[in-house]
Parts: sequence; structure tokens; C-alpha cells
Amino acid sequence: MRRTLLQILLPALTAAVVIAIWMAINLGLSADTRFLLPGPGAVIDAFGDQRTELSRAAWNTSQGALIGFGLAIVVSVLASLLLSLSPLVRSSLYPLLMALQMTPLPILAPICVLWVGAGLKSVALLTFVIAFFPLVVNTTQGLISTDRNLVEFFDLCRASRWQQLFHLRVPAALPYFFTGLRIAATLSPIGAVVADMNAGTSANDGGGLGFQAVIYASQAKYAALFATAITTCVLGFLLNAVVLGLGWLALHHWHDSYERSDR
Amino acid sequence: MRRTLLQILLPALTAAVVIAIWMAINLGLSADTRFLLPGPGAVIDAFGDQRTELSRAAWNTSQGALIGFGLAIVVSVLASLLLSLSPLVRSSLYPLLMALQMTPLPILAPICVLWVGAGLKSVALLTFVIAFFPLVVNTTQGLISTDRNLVEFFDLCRASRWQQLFHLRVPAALPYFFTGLRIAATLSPIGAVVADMNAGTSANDGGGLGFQAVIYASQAKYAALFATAITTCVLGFLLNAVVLGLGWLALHHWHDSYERSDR
Amino acid sequence: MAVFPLDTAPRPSPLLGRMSAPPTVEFHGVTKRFGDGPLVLDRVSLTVAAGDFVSIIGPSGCGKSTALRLIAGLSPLSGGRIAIGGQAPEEAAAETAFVFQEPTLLPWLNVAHNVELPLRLRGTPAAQRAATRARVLDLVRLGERAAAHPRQLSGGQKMRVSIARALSLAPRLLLLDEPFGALDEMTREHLNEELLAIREQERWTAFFVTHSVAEAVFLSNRIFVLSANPGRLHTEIAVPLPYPRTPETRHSPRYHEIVANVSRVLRSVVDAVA
Amino acid sequence: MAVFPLDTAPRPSPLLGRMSAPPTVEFHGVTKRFGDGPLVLDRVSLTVAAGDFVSIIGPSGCGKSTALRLIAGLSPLSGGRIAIGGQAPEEAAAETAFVFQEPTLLPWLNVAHNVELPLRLRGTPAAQRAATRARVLDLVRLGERAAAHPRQLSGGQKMRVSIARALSLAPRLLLLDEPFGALDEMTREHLNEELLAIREQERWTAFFVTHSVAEAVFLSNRIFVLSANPGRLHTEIAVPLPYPRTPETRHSPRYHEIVANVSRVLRSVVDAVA
Amino acid sequence: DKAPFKLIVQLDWVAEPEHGGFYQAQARGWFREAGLDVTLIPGGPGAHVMPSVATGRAHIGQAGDIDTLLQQAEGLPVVQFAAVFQDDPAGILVHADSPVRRFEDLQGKTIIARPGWPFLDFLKKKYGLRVNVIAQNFSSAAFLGNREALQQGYNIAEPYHIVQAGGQKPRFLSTWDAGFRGYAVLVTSRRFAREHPAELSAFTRAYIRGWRDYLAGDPAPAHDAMKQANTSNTDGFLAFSRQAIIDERLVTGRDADGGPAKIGRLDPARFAAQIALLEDMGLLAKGKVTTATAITTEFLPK
Ligand SMILES: Nc1ncnc2c1ncn2[C@@H]1O[C@H](COP(=O)(O)OP(=O)(O)OP(=O)(O)O)[C@@H](O)[C@H]1O
Ligand SMILES: Nc1ncnc2c1ncn2[C@@H]1O[C@H](COP(=O)(O)OP(=O)(O)OP(=O)(O)O)[C@@H](O)[C@H]1O
Ligand SMILES: [Mg+2]
Ligand SMILES: [Mg+2]
Repeated sequence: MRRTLLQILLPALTAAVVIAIWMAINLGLSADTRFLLPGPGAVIDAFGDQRTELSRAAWNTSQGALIGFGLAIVVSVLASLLLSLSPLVRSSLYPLLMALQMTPLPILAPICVLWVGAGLKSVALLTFVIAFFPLVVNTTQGLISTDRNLVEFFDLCRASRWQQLFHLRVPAALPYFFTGLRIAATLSPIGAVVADMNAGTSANDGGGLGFQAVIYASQAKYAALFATAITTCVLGFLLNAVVLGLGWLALHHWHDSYERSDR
Repeated sequence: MRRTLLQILLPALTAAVVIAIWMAINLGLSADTRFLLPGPGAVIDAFGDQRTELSRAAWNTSQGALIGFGLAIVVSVLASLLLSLSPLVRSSLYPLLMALQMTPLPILAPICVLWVGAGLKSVALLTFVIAFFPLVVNTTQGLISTDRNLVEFFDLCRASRWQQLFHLRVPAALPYFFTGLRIAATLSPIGAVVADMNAGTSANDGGGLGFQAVIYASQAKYAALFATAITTCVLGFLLNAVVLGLGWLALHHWHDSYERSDR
Repeated sequence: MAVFPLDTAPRPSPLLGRMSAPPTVEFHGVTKRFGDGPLVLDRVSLTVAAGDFVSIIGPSGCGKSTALRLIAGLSPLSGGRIAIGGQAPEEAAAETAFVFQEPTLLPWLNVAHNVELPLRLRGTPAAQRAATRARVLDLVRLGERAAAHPRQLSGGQKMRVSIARALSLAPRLLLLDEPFGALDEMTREHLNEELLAIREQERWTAFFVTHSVAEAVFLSNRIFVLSANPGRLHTEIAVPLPYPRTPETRHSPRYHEIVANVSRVLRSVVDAVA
Repeated sequence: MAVFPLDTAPRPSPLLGRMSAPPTVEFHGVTKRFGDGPLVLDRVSLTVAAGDFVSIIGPSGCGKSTALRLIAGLSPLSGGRIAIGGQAPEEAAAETAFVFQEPTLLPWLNVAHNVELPLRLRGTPAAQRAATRARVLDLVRLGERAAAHPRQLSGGQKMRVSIARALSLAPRLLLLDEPFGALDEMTREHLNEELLAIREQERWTAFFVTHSVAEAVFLSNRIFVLSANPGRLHTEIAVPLPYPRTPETRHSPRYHEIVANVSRVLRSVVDAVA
Repeated sequence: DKAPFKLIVQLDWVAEPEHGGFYQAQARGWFREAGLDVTLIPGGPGAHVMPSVATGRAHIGQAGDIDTLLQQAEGLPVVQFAAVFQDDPAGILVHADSPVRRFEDLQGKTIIARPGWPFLDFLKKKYGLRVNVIAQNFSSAAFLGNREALQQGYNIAEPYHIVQAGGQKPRFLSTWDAGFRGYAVLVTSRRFAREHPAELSAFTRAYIRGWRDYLAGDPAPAHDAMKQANTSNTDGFLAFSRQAIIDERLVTGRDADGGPAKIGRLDPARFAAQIALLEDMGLLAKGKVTTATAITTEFLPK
């Protein structure tokens, strides 16, 4: 009971402190530079003024982020299964994945636009590229960190490779997988925003948050820019909350990272 | 012996296959679009032509990437130690870190430039922001996943919080830490490149790889753009190799993710 | 004390396509070292007939667990040869169940699922699995803890789950590494008797590591005494007590005589080390 | 058999600023359940005098480990009160060493570092640490394996490292959860005697969980028999054999009589359950 | 005599002929003659000219007048005080064989451009055009790779690079042909304008002299400096770009009254019209900026 209350109060307190610091800096800035950090009031006004653009942009970016995130999950799990097969496979394929991750967006974005067209598809694809790597590294590490004694038990049971994967390595990898998932859930919305800046389009669906951010930045609408950033963060928070919930469901009854109520 | 040979041959084979596919696509592309994927020959020429710019840019970016990476390690470890204290601390502070991670670069970059000036300092700072999050999430997860039985043993020894941290939680967290480190080592060079696009300057030291990439892209010098990308990848590979080596030193004698020679 | 038939539906051997028989086990000059460490097992040769119940005893660290792991094919030999029903350990058609020295349960599965796991991996239908699981859990007296996770069990309970899991398999080769060490004497005797009762129903060859000479004598028809540093086969002792053995066996003078005899051998082995 | 003085430099008690004495331990109606599960310990009351060597025996899962964890303050009580030297377990000034039922070694430290760890945490100087480590490792006969990592040890060796680690501490309250269960009889007897020898040198109150009635009788001056489901204190038995006890004690008729008596009590407890 | 006054100039892009006035004046030593120690900071993708100037990190910056007006409307404390280009050479690149020949042909098309480019709003307003935007980041890859593509570009740069990359020289639809005439301007912060009028005047005089000499005289000093500041500059590009600036009379003015005398001049009437147009298009809130607050001609030579 006291616990639950704290669990709500403390984060709220943190938020309050952040807003207080924000306001203090805003007031402390000279009149000349205040525009760089608009106050909370101005940002709230911006939310009101720009609600049509922002909600449309948020909707577009959410789609891109979710599709990219989903794609990253599916592909990274498959890739991790492959990579977990042996150190040789890893040393052969990891460099490829790293190269994909490290190719700068100015190269990737135009290719992507030419390939699948600008807008949602490109944004989802670029988001995928951004969210994929942390997932694949964590999931692979999880898959290869399985307790050797349990692996031997499965060998003895003459379990097939698949059985060993699904009954042993995959569940044992979940703590790593969910760690990667949290990183990816945080990177996906911001990845979608960055992708949108490089490959978004106003066609059909209208631009996303990245598109809006470029417009606001070029017009020095800093309050609106902050509103865009806050909207991105909210998307990330929501995605993270879902991931945290799933992690709890999958792990709390056995993993040591969750406090045991039955001590 | 056979093993070691394979360990060199297979990655080389992968590289060869990649280059072969690359050349095949290059030849298969129509004359109109071939420029999008310049052939290996053109890229090698570009390395030659642009060696002055590229080596200067690579040097600048390396500095930014290394400083940002180093900063990310130090700060993430400190932050993780804080976050590992309790679920309450986590639910209070994680949202803050996520917000930092998710603030779009068009917002962060100008503030950063104002604060520390364009160029190396800003690039290092923005690289830090990009590399920090995967590290902190992984390290924290590692710190809170400590075997409960060992925690109880430390409690019984009346170990101080610090002792428990340094003798127990930190070593136990190393597998997670190194996983995060690999992600960060990959993100740092590309992060420095992206940061350079947003806050780099050709003043004083000259721009980094990101700066060059944008210039090359705007000048339609695609072979040079690819040379930039390859240089970024090489930086990432080097950083990763160091991290892998350190991970091996720290973990191979006890962690199940390394194959045991003594079976 | 009721004895339940355990998963006795005919199972084809993976290689022979018919019910497999308990295998013979032969060690020919088996040598084992880990990496470039010292010798752990030194030229061990022994022959075990099909259906033998063999106990291995010896001081801590003499190589008992290592020997079982070699039989199971979990660890490569450094020298010599092991034949199980004439085949190399990795290829042996015999179905092997291994109760490891540590419980080795999957922490994310509850007791019921842990016990059912090997059957599940074999594709046994759910109904049959549930029946077998209920039977073996009753056998180790853990029927009521079926829903608990391993971390909620006592040390002895975890070990009993591991035993139940092995028994659910109706194996042809049974490797037991100090399975009853963490149990109280009464539970231990109960399980000793159950084990012998199951042996009357099914047929397997068993290797049983224990530190209790009395237990070794009660259960097995042959006892191998290992000496340590390096592990060598010191003595092989036959136990000429007839099966089936019952609680009364423990009171027979013959039994006590053999126990005293084995103890003396063992003591001489350990004293040689100390 | 030599007995080595173990880290006997005077250590101030953290609270009293002087050498602490072995504590008394009292249970007042102690009740324990996990979460909303069934009762594990039900109104257990007992009193242990300073310097007592208490054995706890009872069927697997009856709550022996739980009782030790409660004494160590590792687990909260559900009801009742425990006083250690008059204080609550978490605050007790007595320095406690606990040999857990599982070895609980740090996998990244080698044997030597694992054994030295608690002394290190206390800030004992390196030279003294090394001397103590060498002594306790000799005691458990693992001096030669000091450089090995836990995963390179046999089950019994791991347990011995854990025992050595506890003995290095010269504690005032010693909690031993089946420390010798994984050891062969000879090693076990050796360590039994060492333990008693150390007891003559240092002074501690000990709680010793075992499944061996003979061991319980040989070591302790009092035996608590627990019954299961829920764990209740069934009987308390005094062992009126004088200390120091020697290997000869094991041959005395008195000793055998008490063992037989305790066995009978234990059997009645288990039969009540089965 | 006094130590020279330190002045920092933030350019909007890497050193190129569009900065000819700065580099020529610098190379010829005319800033120093005017008692100024000028540092030219090349820009690039992350130049952040406006925040730098507004916060005093740089004293003078180069920017587009329309963006500047929009930002002034948001309260940025900057003022426009001299022209770089009388007409901004921005426009739409069109493939040589594209059927798009006039602005009217853009109906329903998609243009690769910076999101929020006001010219597109203007087209919508003037021709009733509906066009879509694909966000771009200075790269012309997507344009080159697609024969149908249309892209925002600079007449004095992209065509050259596209030809160099093996493409056909694209056609160009200029903003001024549509009647959308923006300046490229120099800006400074209000505070600096208030506190250092003399230095600004001296600077502007030297800057105009630099342009005049760069366009009419020998550009070699400026080009050498530009090559040093930006090693990817080639003689071919510098010559092309300078020639385009001369041919299109970007610095001297495309109007009838154009000529060297117009270098640097700002026309308040044109600004008033510009502001009215932006207000009309809904990009500027009415009355938020006026010519009086947006620009000053105080530092231009009388
Ligand atoms: N964390 C827990 N949650 C729920 N039940 C638990 C937990 N820990 C122990 N128990 C239960 O409490 C009972 C007592 O456990 P405990 O470990 O004290 O037994 P024990 O006497 O030490 O047995 P053993 O001789 O097998 O070690 C057991 O039935 C066990 O299943
Ligand atoms: N992976 C390993 N690397 C190096 N040495 C090992 C390894 N595993 C076991 N050993 C050593 O081999 C010897 C035999 O070990 P084993 O586990 O077979 O002993 P054991 O007879 O089962 O002992 P216990 O009764 O204590 O379980 C021991 O000295 C042990 O330290
Ligand atoms: Mg063993
Ligand atoms: Mg226990």
C-alpha cells in the first residue's frame, strides 16, 4: 500500500522537479536567449495551437514507429536465433549487421525512398534499421548465455535443436531480450522522427513529427518544437510501459531482477 | 588450429560474398540509377581522391566518438549504480533518461552548440547522448539481476552497500555491461557522424565524417559518400574489437556465454 | 507401499525400431583430464552387464561425477574407450536418464512442467504426460507442490523433483549422482525401496553414485570403489544379496557384513590419500 | 590431526567495542509462511544457551533451512519473535557465519579469493587473510585447488570451499545447513572432528542441520526434531555426552543408545506424515 | 592605434562563391583596413545561424530573409541589415526531359524539399497548386535516381554537381519567375546593432567592396581562401558558381535599376510587400513583424 503510493508519488515528484528546473532556467535565461527554452506555459499554448498538426503527425509517426518496432522484433529474433548457432556464424555475420547499423542516414534514406517510396514505408524501414541492432545484440547474448548444466540436460534428453531453442534458450534469453526491447521501444519513436526528417512526405497521410519538427525549427517556433519533442517522448513512454508490463508477466515469477514477495 | 583458420576464413568469405553482391547489383542497375550504388572500383578511387578530407574527417570523428563513448561509459555506470538502488529510483529516473534519449536532435543540437560551441565538443556531447542509453539500460539490468543467494551471502557478511556493489553486483553485471558496451561501441561512430551533421563545423579543426557525408551527398559524390560510410564502419569495427577483447578477458573464465575448453 | 507402472507404453528405440534392452557398459582404459590439468581418471577399465545396478563410491573429488558424465557422452574422453551396448556414448541407442548432482531444474517452469519436460520433448501426448507426472510426483511425495516454482522449494524437494523427472522417462540406462544426499534417512529409504521396485517392473542398467555405503550395498549388485588423485578403480565388490530386496534385507547379518567390508575398503582408500 | 587456531586476533564487536561472546538464541512462538502460502513453521518456541551446539533434524521440507534463514535475519517472520543475545536477528551483534545448503560461491573468483572474500569485506590485511585462507583450505583438504574456479570443482569440493569460507570468519554464531551432505563418510568424520576441535578453541553457538542422526548426536549437545506440514517443534533431545568428543565416542554404547533413540523419534515423526 | 575589433561571422554553408563578398574582402585585407578582425565560420548542415547570432555566439550571420521574418515573428532578437543576394537563387530542379515546364505543370506533383519551404505555400496561393513534399537532407540522390523527381535546389550549385555525377543538366524553375522574390541577407542581433553601429557600418562597407571586386575583378584571392576552408571545392565548381551569380545578377540585382551600386541594398518597400504576402498566405500573424522592426538600412553606405 505505502509502496504503491510511493511508486506513483516519486515519479510525479521527479516530474515536478524537472518542470520546476525547466521554469527556473527559462526565467533565468536572458531575454535574448529565452526563446531557446520556452516556458511550460508557452509549450502548453503550442499544444493548443498546433493540436491538429500535432495529433495528425503523432498518428503518422506512431504508425511508422510501431511497424518499424514490430519488424525489428521479428527480424532481430530470427537473426539472433541464427547468430546463436555458433561463434563462427557470429564472427561472420555480426560485421554485416554492424555495417547496416552504421550506414549514415543520408545514404540509407534516399535509397529507401527510391526503393519503397517516401512516407510511412520508408519511415518504418528506417525505424527498423535503428531499433534492430540493440535488440539483436541483446537477444543473441541472451541466447548464448544459457546455463551449461541445463544445456547438457537437454542434450541428454536428445532434444532437437529446435526444442533446445524453444524450451530452453529462448526462455532463458528473455531477461536479455526484454532489456533489448526496452532500448528498442525507446529508440523506435525517435527513430521514426529522424526517419521522417529524411524520408517523410506530406503526401497522402501528411508528415509525421519529424516533418513538423523541421518546419517548426526553420520557423523558430521553439514552443511548438518542444511540444513535438514531448509528443515523441509520450509515444516512447507508452511503448515502454507495454514492454515493461510484458517483461513483468514473463519474468517476475522466476527471475532475480524482480523482488520476491515470498521471502 | 582448424578452428582458428575457420575463424579467419569465414568472415573473409562473408566479406567476399558481400562485395560480390555489391558488384552484381552495381552492374545490374540501370545506367540511370547506377550512381546510387557506386562500384567497389569507384569507391576505392574515391578513397584515393578524398584521402586528405577523409583522413582529417575520420580523425575528427574518431575524437568525437571516443570522447562521447568514454563519457557514456563513465556516466552510464554511475547512473546505473544509482538506478540499481531500488525500483522506486528506477521508476523516478528512467523516464528522465528516456526523455533525454528521445529528444530529437534538431532540438538538442542548437542547445548543445550554444552551450559548448559547434564542433568537437558538441559532437562528443551528442554522441554521448546517443551511446548512453543502451549502456545504462543494460548495465542497470545487469546490476539488478544478481543472484539472490549471493546477495544474501553479502548481507550476512554485513558488507556495506559499496562492498556489495563492487564485489558482487558489478562483476555479476559484466555480461550485461559488455552487451551494452557492444551496442554503444557500434552507435558511437555513427552517433558522432549524425551529431556532426547537426553540430559539426568546418571551422578550426575541419568537419568530421558526418559533415563530409552531407557535403558529398549535396554534391552528388556518391562514391565518396560510400567511402565515408565505410570509414565510419571501420571505426565501429575497431571499437567493437576492443570491446570484444575486453569482454573476453573479463568473462571467459567463468561465464557460460564463452565455450569452455575444460569440459 | 504401492508401486506404479511408469510410462510403460512401448517406445521404439530411435535406432533399432523396437523396444530397447538395458545396455552393457564397458570402460577400456578410460583416461580423463580437463584441459591441461592433472589426470582425473586414470586408465579405468570395467565391464558392467546389462541390467546391473552398479554403485560408485569414493572420496570427494575422485572422479565419480566425471565418470557418469563420460558415460552420458557429455564430456569427451582424453584416452581409452567407452562402449554402451557396443556403441560410443554419443551414439548409444540406449535412452539415458541422468539425475545430476545438482537439481538442474528450469527456473521458469513449475514443478509439474519441469517433470513433464522430457516427455514433452519426446512428443508424449498430454494426457499420458499428466498421468506419468502425477505418478512420479506422488512417488517422491511432492504431489502437492506441483504448482510451485523451483525457487520456492527446499533443497531436498528440488532434488526430489529432479529424481521424479528422471523416473518419468522409463530409461534403459539410469545415471544417478548422489540423488538422495540431501534427503532425510526415512525419505531416502523410501526412495531406495521404490527404486528397487521400479527395477522389477522395468529393466535398466544403473550407475549410482553415493556416499552412503549402506545405501550402495542395499541397492546394487556391484560396487566400484574409486581412489582419488588420480581417480583409479581401486576395488570391485560384488553384492551377493538376492533381489527383490526388502526393508528386511537391512536387518540381515549378511547385509551388515558386506557393509562393514565395503566400509573397510573405502576407509583404506581414503586413508591412502590423507 | 592438528588443529589450527583460526583468525583468533581479537576483533571488537561492532556494537559493544569488545570481543563478543557466543549469543543465546530464543524462539518465541515463531511462525513463518511465504506470501499467502501454507504455514511453514508453526509457533516454534525454543531456547538455546550461549555456546550450545544444536542440531536440527526432520523430514525434507519441514522448515529446517527456513529456521536458519530466520535466525540469520534473511527472511522476515510472519509471527512471533526471535532474540539473539537479546536482540532481533537483523540487529544481532553476534557475527554470523552461514554455510548455505547450496555452495553459493562467486563464479568469477577462484577458490582462494572466494574463501578470502568475507575477510576482505571486513578489511583484514592481506597477509593475515592469506594465512587464514591457507589454514582453512588445508582443513577441508583443498589447498591444492586454490587457483581453480568454482565451475572446475566437484560438488563436494564446492561445498568444502563454502565450509572453509565460513570457518575463516571465527564467528560467534555458526549456521550450518547440511554442510557435509555431499561428502563421503571419511571426509565427513574428519570435518566433524575438526569442527569440534575448533569449538574447543573458539566459542560459538551453532545450529547444524543434518540428515544424519549419527552426525547430530556426535556433534551436538541438543537436538531439535521438527515435524513437517506445518513445521512444528516435535521433540527436544539432550545429548549428555561430555565434550571433547573423540573418534572413540562413536564406539561408546551410550552414543549408540542415543542414536537409536533419536532415530526412533525421527521415524515416528516421518511416519506421522506419510 | 586601437586593436582591431573582433567580429565573428557565421556562414550558412561551407565556403562557396555565395560567400564571395566575405572571402574577397578578407583576402584583400579590407576588413582589417576597416579596423576589424573578422573570423569567417563556415556553416554546413548544422550551422544553426539564427540561434548563434541571436545569442551572441556569432555577431553576423547569413540567412534567407523569409525564414528570418518568420523567426523574427517568433521573437528572435535579430535584425536584417544588408543583402547578400538581391534574389535568392532557390527554385525547383526539373529533369531535362521532364514534361514539367511551367509552374502550372506542378499540379499534384511531389517535390523533394525541406519541409515548410514557404515557396510551396506561395505556389499554392498563386496558382491554386496542390503539391506534396518529401523531406530531404541536402542529398540529391533521390532526385537523380528517379526521372520523374522534382527537387528544391540552388541554381548556383546543384546543376553543376548533378552534371559532374553523370546526370543531364537539369532545368530550373526559379522562385523569382513565379514572383516570389526573397533576399539572402546578413543578420545581426538587436543588441549588437545597438552597441556596435560603427563596426557594423565599417563591416558592411568592406563587405560590399569585397563583392564588387569578386564579381568584376580577379576572384583568385577569394577562391584560394575558399579552397583552403573547404577542400572539396574545385576550380571548376568555383568558376561555375561565380559565373552563375554574375549571369543571374543575383548580387547586383535583376531589376532594371540593377548594378554595382545595388550591392548590399535592402529595399523597405519590397520588404513591406513581402511581409504582406506572408501575412496573406497565413504564414505570418498580422502585425507581428513590420519593416521597421525587421530590417535596418542604417549600416548600409549612404
Ligand atoms: N520462497 C518460498 N516460497 C514458498 N515456499 C517456500 C519457499 N521457500 C521454502 N518454501 C517451502 O517451505 C517449506 C520448508 O522449506 P525449507 O527449505 O525450510 O525445508 P528444509 O527443512 O530445509 O528441507 P530440506 O531438508 O529439503 O532442505 C518447504 O515446503 C518449501 O517448499
Ligand atoms: N571442468 C573442470 N575443470 C577442471 N577440473 C575439473 C572440472 N570438473 C571436475 N574437475 C576436477 O576433477 C576431479 C573429479 O571431479 P568429480 O566432479 O568427478 O568428483 P566427484 O567424485 O564427483 O566428487 P564429489 O563427491 O565431490 O562430487 C575433481 O578434482 C575436480 O576438481
Ligand atoms: Mg560429484
Ligand atoms: Mg533445507
